[in-house]
Amino acid sequence: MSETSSPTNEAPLLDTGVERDLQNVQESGLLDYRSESLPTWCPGCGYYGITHAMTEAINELDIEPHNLVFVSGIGCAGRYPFFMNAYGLHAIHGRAVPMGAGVKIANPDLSVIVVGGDGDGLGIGGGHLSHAIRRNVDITYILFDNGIYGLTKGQTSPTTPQEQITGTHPYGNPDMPLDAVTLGISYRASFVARGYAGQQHDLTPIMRRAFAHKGFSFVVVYTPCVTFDKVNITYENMRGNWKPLPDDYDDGNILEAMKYAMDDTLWHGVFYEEQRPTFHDHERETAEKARS
Amino acid sequence: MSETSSPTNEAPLLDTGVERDLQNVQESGLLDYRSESLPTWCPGCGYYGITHAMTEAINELDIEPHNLVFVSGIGCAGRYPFFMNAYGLHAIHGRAVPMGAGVKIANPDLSVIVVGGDGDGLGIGGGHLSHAIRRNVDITYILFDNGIYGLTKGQTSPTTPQEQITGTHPYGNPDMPLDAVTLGISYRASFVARGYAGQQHDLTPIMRRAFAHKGFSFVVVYTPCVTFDKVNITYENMRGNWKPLPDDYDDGNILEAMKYAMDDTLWHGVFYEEQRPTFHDHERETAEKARS
Amino acid sequence: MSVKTDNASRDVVIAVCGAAGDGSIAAGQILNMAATTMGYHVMNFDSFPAEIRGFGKSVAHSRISRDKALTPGTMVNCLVALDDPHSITELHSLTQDGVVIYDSKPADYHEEDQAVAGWIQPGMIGYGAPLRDLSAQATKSSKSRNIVALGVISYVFGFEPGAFHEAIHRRWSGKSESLREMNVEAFNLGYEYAEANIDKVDPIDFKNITEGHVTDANIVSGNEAAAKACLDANLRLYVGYPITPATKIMEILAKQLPKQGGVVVQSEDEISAICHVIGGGFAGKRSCTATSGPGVCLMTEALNLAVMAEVPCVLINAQRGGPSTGLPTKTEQSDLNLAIYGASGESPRAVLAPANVGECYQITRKAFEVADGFQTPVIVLMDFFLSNRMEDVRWQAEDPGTWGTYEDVLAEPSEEEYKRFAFTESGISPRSYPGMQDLQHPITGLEHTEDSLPAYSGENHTRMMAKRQRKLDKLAREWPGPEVVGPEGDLDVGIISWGSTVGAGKNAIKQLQAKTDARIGGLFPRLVWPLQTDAITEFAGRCEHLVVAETNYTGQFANLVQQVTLREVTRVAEAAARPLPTQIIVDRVQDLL
Amino acid sequence: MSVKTDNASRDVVIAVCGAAGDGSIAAGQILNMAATTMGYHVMNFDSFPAEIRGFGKSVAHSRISRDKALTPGTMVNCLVALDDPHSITELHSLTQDGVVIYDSKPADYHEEDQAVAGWIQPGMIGYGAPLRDLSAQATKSSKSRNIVALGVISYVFGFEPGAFHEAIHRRWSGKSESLREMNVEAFNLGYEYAEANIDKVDPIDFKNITEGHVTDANIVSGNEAAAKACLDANLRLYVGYPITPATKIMEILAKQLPKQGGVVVQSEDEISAICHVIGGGFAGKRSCTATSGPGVCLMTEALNLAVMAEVPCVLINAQRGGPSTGLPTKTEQSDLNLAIYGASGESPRAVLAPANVGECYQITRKAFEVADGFQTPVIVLMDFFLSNRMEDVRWQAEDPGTWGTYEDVLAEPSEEEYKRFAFTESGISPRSYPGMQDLQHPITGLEHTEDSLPAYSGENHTRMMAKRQRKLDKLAREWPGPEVVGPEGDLDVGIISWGSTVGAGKNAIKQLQAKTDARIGGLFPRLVWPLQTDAITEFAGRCEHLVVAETNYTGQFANLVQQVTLREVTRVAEAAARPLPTQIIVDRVQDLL
Ligand SMILES: Cc1ncc(C[n+]2csc(CCOP(=O)(O)OP(=O)(O)O)c2C)c(N)n1
Ligand SMILES: Cc1ncc(C[n+]2csc(CCOP(=O)(O)OP(=O)(O)O)c2C)c(N)n1
Ligand code: SF4
Ligand code: SF4
Ligand SMILES: [Mg+2]
Ligand SMILES: [Mg+2]
Repeated sequence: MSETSSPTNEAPLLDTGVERDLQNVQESGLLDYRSESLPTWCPGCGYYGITHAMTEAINELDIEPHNLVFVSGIGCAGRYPFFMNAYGLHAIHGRAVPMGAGVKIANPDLSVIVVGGDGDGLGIGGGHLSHAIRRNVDITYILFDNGIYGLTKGQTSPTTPQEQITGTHPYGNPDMPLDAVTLGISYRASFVARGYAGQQHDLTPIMRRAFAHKGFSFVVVYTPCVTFDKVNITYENMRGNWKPLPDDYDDGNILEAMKYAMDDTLWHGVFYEEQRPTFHDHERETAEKARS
Repeated sequence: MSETSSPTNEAPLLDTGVERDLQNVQESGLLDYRSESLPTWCPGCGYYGITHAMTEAINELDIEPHNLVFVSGIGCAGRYPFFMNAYGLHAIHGRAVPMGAGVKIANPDLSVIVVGGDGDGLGIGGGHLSHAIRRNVDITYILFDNGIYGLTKGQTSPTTPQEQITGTHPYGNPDMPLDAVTLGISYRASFVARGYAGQQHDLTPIMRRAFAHKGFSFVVVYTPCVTFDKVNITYENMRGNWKPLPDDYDDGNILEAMKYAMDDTLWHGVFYEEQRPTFHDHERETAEKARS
Repeated sequence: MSVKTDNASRDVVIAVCGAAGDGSIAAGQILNMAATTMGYHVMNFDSFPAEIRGFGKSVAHSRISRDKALTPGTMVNCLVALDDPHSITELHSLTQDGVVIYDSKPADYHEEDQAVAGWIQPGMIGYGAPLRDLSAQATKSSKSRNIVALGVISYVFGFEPGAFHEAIHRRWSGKSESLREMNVEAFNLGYEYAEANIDKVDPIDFKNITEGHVTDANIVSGNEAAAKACLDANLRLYVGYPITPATKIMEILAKQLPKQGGVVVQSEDEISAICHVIGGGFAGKRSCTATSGPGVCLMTEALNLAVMAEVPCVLINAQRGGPSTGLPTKTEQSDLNLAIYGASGESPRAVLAPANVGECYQITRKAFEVADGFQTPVIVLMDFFLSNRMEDVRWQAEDPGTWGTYEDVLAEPSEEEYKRFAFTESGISPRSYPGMQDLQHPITGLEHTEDSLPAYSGENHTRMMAKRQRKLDKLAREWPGPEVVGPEGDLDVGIISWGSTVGAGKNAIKQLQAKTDARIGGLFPRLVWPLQTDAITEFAGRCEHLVVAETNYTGQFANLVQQVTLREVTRVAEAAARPLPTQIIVDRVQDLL
Repeated sequence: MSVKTDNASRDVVIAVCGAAGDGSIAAGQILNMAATTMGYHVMNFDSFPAEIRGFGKSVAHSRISRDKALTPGTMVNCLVALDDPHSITELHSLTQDGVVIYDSKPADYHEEDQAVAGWIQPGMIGYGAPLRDLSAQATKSSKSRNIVALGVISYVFGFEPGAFHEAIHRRWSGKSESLREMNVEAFNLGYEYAEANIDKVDPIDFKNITEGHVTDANIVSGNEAAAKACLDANLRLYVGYPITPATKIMEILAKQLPKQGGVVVQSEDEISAICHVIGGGFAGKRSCTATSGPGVCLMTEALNLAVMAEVPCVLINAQRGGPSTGLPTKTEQSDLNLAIYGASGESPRAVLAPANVGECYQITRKAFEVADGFQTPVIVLMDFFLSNRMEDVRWQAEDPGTWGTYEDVLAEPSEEEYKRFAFTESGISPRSYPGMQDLQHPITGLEHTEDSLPAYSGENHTRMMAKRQRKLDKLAREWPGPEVVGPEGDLDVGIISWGSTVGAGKNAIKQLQAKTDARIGGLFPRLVWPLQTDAITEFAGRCEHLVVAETNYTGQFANLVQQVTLREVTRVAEAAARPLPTQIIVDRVQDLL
């Protein structure tokens, strides 16, 4: 999947397994939330794993497809809505969060899940995140963090580590990367988690909690871009530095959350959860005040 | 100073003291950095205090006016460059930081100071801050945080407290505010400080350190908007909840910084300072690699 | 007291001039209310300093007339001088035999040549009264001399004092009874002083022109009218970001919309605002934002998505002087090109332009129907002049039905394969939105097939471009033809204007018809995009000369007219930080005759 | 070996067709290099699938000619089939007696009717060779059958094998010697097989047409040419955000610019990119960004500031299919309106459109001079077709002097009061920038006085609008007039086209002149805004019919021409996800004759 191709970038002719994949899904009875369109991601892309985990978690909820809305930005991740049997808004680059918030605020009866890449969400769309979070709009935002611009073929993203060589940084990326989880916490999201596409047994329960959370839930999923990142978030590298949050971890302590988020070890799990009035709760209050 | 006036918003006819102010400045010999244009801020506006502190701090540096550039966004704060004897770029709303970064990157010999309001910097411009910071461009950014949109006459800003009544929230602001210092730290700015317009003896030294810092220095200055905020950042209220960071405070510990930033008490001083390669340092390295 | 009288003045402009803080705007408001109560129409356009702190000149400018006025007028029949130096600079706009009401005992600090009385020349009529003294007498401050002046006016021009008393109470209804009483007292002192001391020599004379007080008139600004339109259109979601001169719309809706179940969000910027709105439109709810030029720039990318994905939504652009931050408090009609062409690729959308405050209501209301009916973003082009000028509006007369009715085509839940973007003759495909069962689909800004999957074939692209265009062609056919005025048959000069300049255009026709034998007519579209080409061409065909008048520098609508009529047009276009004066059109037409 | 030969083929199109991964693009590249070495011109426009993973069709399409070609051509003289099913769908574009080179032993899994050999019909010439087998023999894999096919081509069409050997070495210069040798071997096996087994019956014949190898030609894409222009213009600051089809410009500059002391920044979005660039321009350094339609939308607000504050900067828009995300990998010239009118208020800027790859270099270079000289943003309108097509370019011949020279007017340090925006006859005021002593000033997006303080008076605004406009008028006068071709005097048909469609426009004239007696001429501007109205009107005056050809749906340039000439023009406008084929213009003109 690519927005462009250049003569010097030829793709290998590989078996992608998507047909098999869809068949598995059909057999598993999860089809309610999978459309007939086959994902067009590269074989091996972490996005297949995320899709599985999300489909599993959604299946357990009691939402009818016509009350479910997927909103996405532009990027490989952005294609997600085409592959699901639900309403979908494949928006423009970086604007999935405000579009999704608009859907939810206009009709609070809908379930809204926003998906998008790291460039989409932290680069061009980075200005919207803090605000949707502080409004605590009751949507779930799944950030597909592959540390690279996939669709445009391998440029630096806001989460690409320093020194990594990419299309736009042939001498190495000079910019310190952002960590999405740290940002989520500093914006005081009422739910912040980190998961990994390669580890579904951990990811599915995180998704489940995120969907169930009332308020803005922010899930950052590390996911390998097998085509354009051979050095950073690879299946290989992820085996080492990736640990579940300790058993006695207190997900109600924001400073603790910050400490673990900023740590050199890549902890995963739910970093922070807090129940506070959602945008909709405030709205109800405003309406009452207005009417009296 | 207002972008508009509506018939129902009449201004009192008051002595603003600006002429006196300019005279004082002239007598003090600080005129090098003050232009002949009189500030058009409301009498009592905290911005006068910030201007004094900045002028004092700049005076101590050895910069010639033609090598000094003020870049600002739109807002009452944005008018700043008109009042200074230096090059000035009164940009568009929310874009002062990338414009300032562009000036500095294009000509690293210049000293660049960016100023702007809380709406300018954290609302419409909020998407740029983290990126200028992670690039560690060697500029100083002074955020004039009055918790309100001044120029457009008193609407909610991203730092307006919840429940405050404003032009756009007649029933009270439902949105949790952002704290600029927390953001600066979570973005890993190499210098983050908080000061107060009403307390020049503290503010001037902060400015001095900020200007001297190599890398992106971020100074958040609380400042009363006497015209549109009667309840939050007033001179009165600030007397209580405002404390200098403890004597034994370690400004090299980022988790400490975060803790004090997130605290209910409004601590002020330099929260964090770290010396790390600036954008320009990286650039030199890139150029070397490219040439070899 | 409430007898209909026929020899009352037909059309009078009263300007109250002071420094900021002198209360000229408040005086104007009270005057407007009183005049409306007595049955008159008012049109009011204030000018005030751009800086809050400003020491600048504030002028309340009220046109009071028996027939609805088309423009606020540039000449003044009566100038009330609350500040002498500022008022001296306003004397040039006084008509022949115009009246100046001045303080006969101005503050001591005035230099001799700074007293307005010294500048009253032959051809002007001066009435002095000790405004300051009387004010001090009533309220222990010079601050109420604006109200004293209203008392003088009331007596001299025959206004009913009761209408003023009422207006004073209304104006300060939120304040204390004693404040209101003190002001009534100030008014009365002025009235009595004038009754006892002033020899009336001017011809201005107001009498009640309706029986009983008028109670169905509201004096509202264009912003207020647009906000009310949103409320009456059952807006569900307003998301906005403050910007002059649109902020007021948001502030009103923030107060009112929650009362009827709608939601107002202040977003972090204009991009977020339009994205929320598109989200709301996609969710099947009426959604709207208002902004001004710089904000529109930021919205162009998302607006383009709404065109491509056929999402209904409404964007009000209260234009101001440009380019860039420009002149935030000055009027200009210079965002027409941006409204039509501000998109990458080709992106047909509807652009509507109301001509007066009443139409700010009607057209904005209609915009929601057009958005739904044609599944498209609709831009309403207001401007500073429309946003901030005030007119008396009688809501029950403001029937938006005038502008056609449009159907919202929704899909039926069905077994068959639903195609969101099915090719149809009209270009309009039955819409479904989240919550509608069995009609799930994705929408996208990528070019797509009938069933909304990305598609890059030339054939599909061409058909989809045509489909989107057909919708707009249909709108051009179904929207009522542009207003055409003047005699039938051949015309010496045809005047075209749009938006806030329609008033000046019509006014020019009136004045020219009165002055000359020439056959003068006009064409005044409200749908400015798509162009109703046939009507424009037909009209042009009848005209010897074609004049296009608008408040911008390059003649943006003139360019479009020239493009479709293949005729050289005479441009009356200025970007001079003010509404286009009728006189400029009249002069230009007379040059042509 | 290197004798100049006169009976060599003049103009041949060879297409190499395969599935993604079959190496058709690489084969095309090598073919292009070899042909250039022998003295030919090449023009190459590949089409490849939009998805990385895609199994889609990849076609390398090379036009090899003695005179520089104007378009890549739509018909193919020789089709090399690396994948049979895909190639079958390409057969329709074969010319009469066109050659098909196919695998005589295709993979077993092909169904009978999926072998291209079975589709070769009378009027086609088929040459088979066991591509797969020979490939396996050379490299132990079927992957090098593209190179085997080149060997066949070389023999059959008389290409010099040495030129191919060289090209193979160049193509894989970064790779191991053994890889290069294996590929040379694959080539040789193809050559030898053909020599031994193929009976040549087609007329295609390449011979060296220059003495000695050509060494000054580079086969570059429009993106590469634009990037080189930036380098040669001494760009100091490039800030960009990836987007198709502009990304390549940034990727090249990221590699090259630091070598000469320039800086490349990848910003977080397009708004930030243009803001950095404006900061750089204000700082007196040459600054540039490149993007495509959606990115331009985001840049409109800041670009407007650059106009208002008179900051030089260059924006390259590599257009793609729109609206919205549209068709990212398809060509379209549909951002002209946006380039000209994409601004709130009235915002004169320069828009330049190169017509071919060489001009992507020349015009982009010139853009920096224009930006400096007129203190204005300059937009360079490329498109997917220009960005990605390749041509042989001889840099020393690409003299940007062709497009005029422009002076950078800087202020002198002086005692007198410096006015940054002094009113001058030309509209250009002496500029100063940070670092220049005693010339400090603020700049602003607010309307401002000569000495750059905010000012809202109508008079000042009008004068400043005029000043900014005058600069552009001067550019229209000083930029060389549009290229005019064809006979002098009256014309039956005049063809106007711009940007990447200039080639098709000129080509159409050539073909029509060859086919008919009609007097056909053309006008081809490179400065598309401001319009050079006089030249256009003068040309139009000579034409019985006026045709405007462009790759968009509404005829955007046609609208402008109609507006200034007041003539009905015939639009040859299509948005069909491809470069405009010459034939469409020719047919339309023949209808008119
Ligand atoms: C306004 C705009 N700018 C740029 C692009 C080009 N673009 C498309 S996707 C993308 C980045 C994709 O990266 P990411 O968000 O990380 O998603 P991924 O492809 O990695 O899933 C870019 C730059 C665009 N479509 N729109
Ligand atoms: C794109 C754009 N949107 C909106 C505005 C209107 N506007 C001007 S200043 C401002 C906010 C000012 O608030 P802040 O940044 O806090 O500065 P302050 O006036 O308080 O100093 C707004 C919304 C604008 N000029 N441009
Ligand atoms: S993210 Fe990477 S691996 Fe996944 S589809 Fe995109 S380019 Fe392929
Ligand atoms: S910030 Fe507030 S007090 Fe200061 S100038 Fe603006 S409106 Fe006046
Ligand atoms: Mg990514
Ligand atoms: Mg503020």
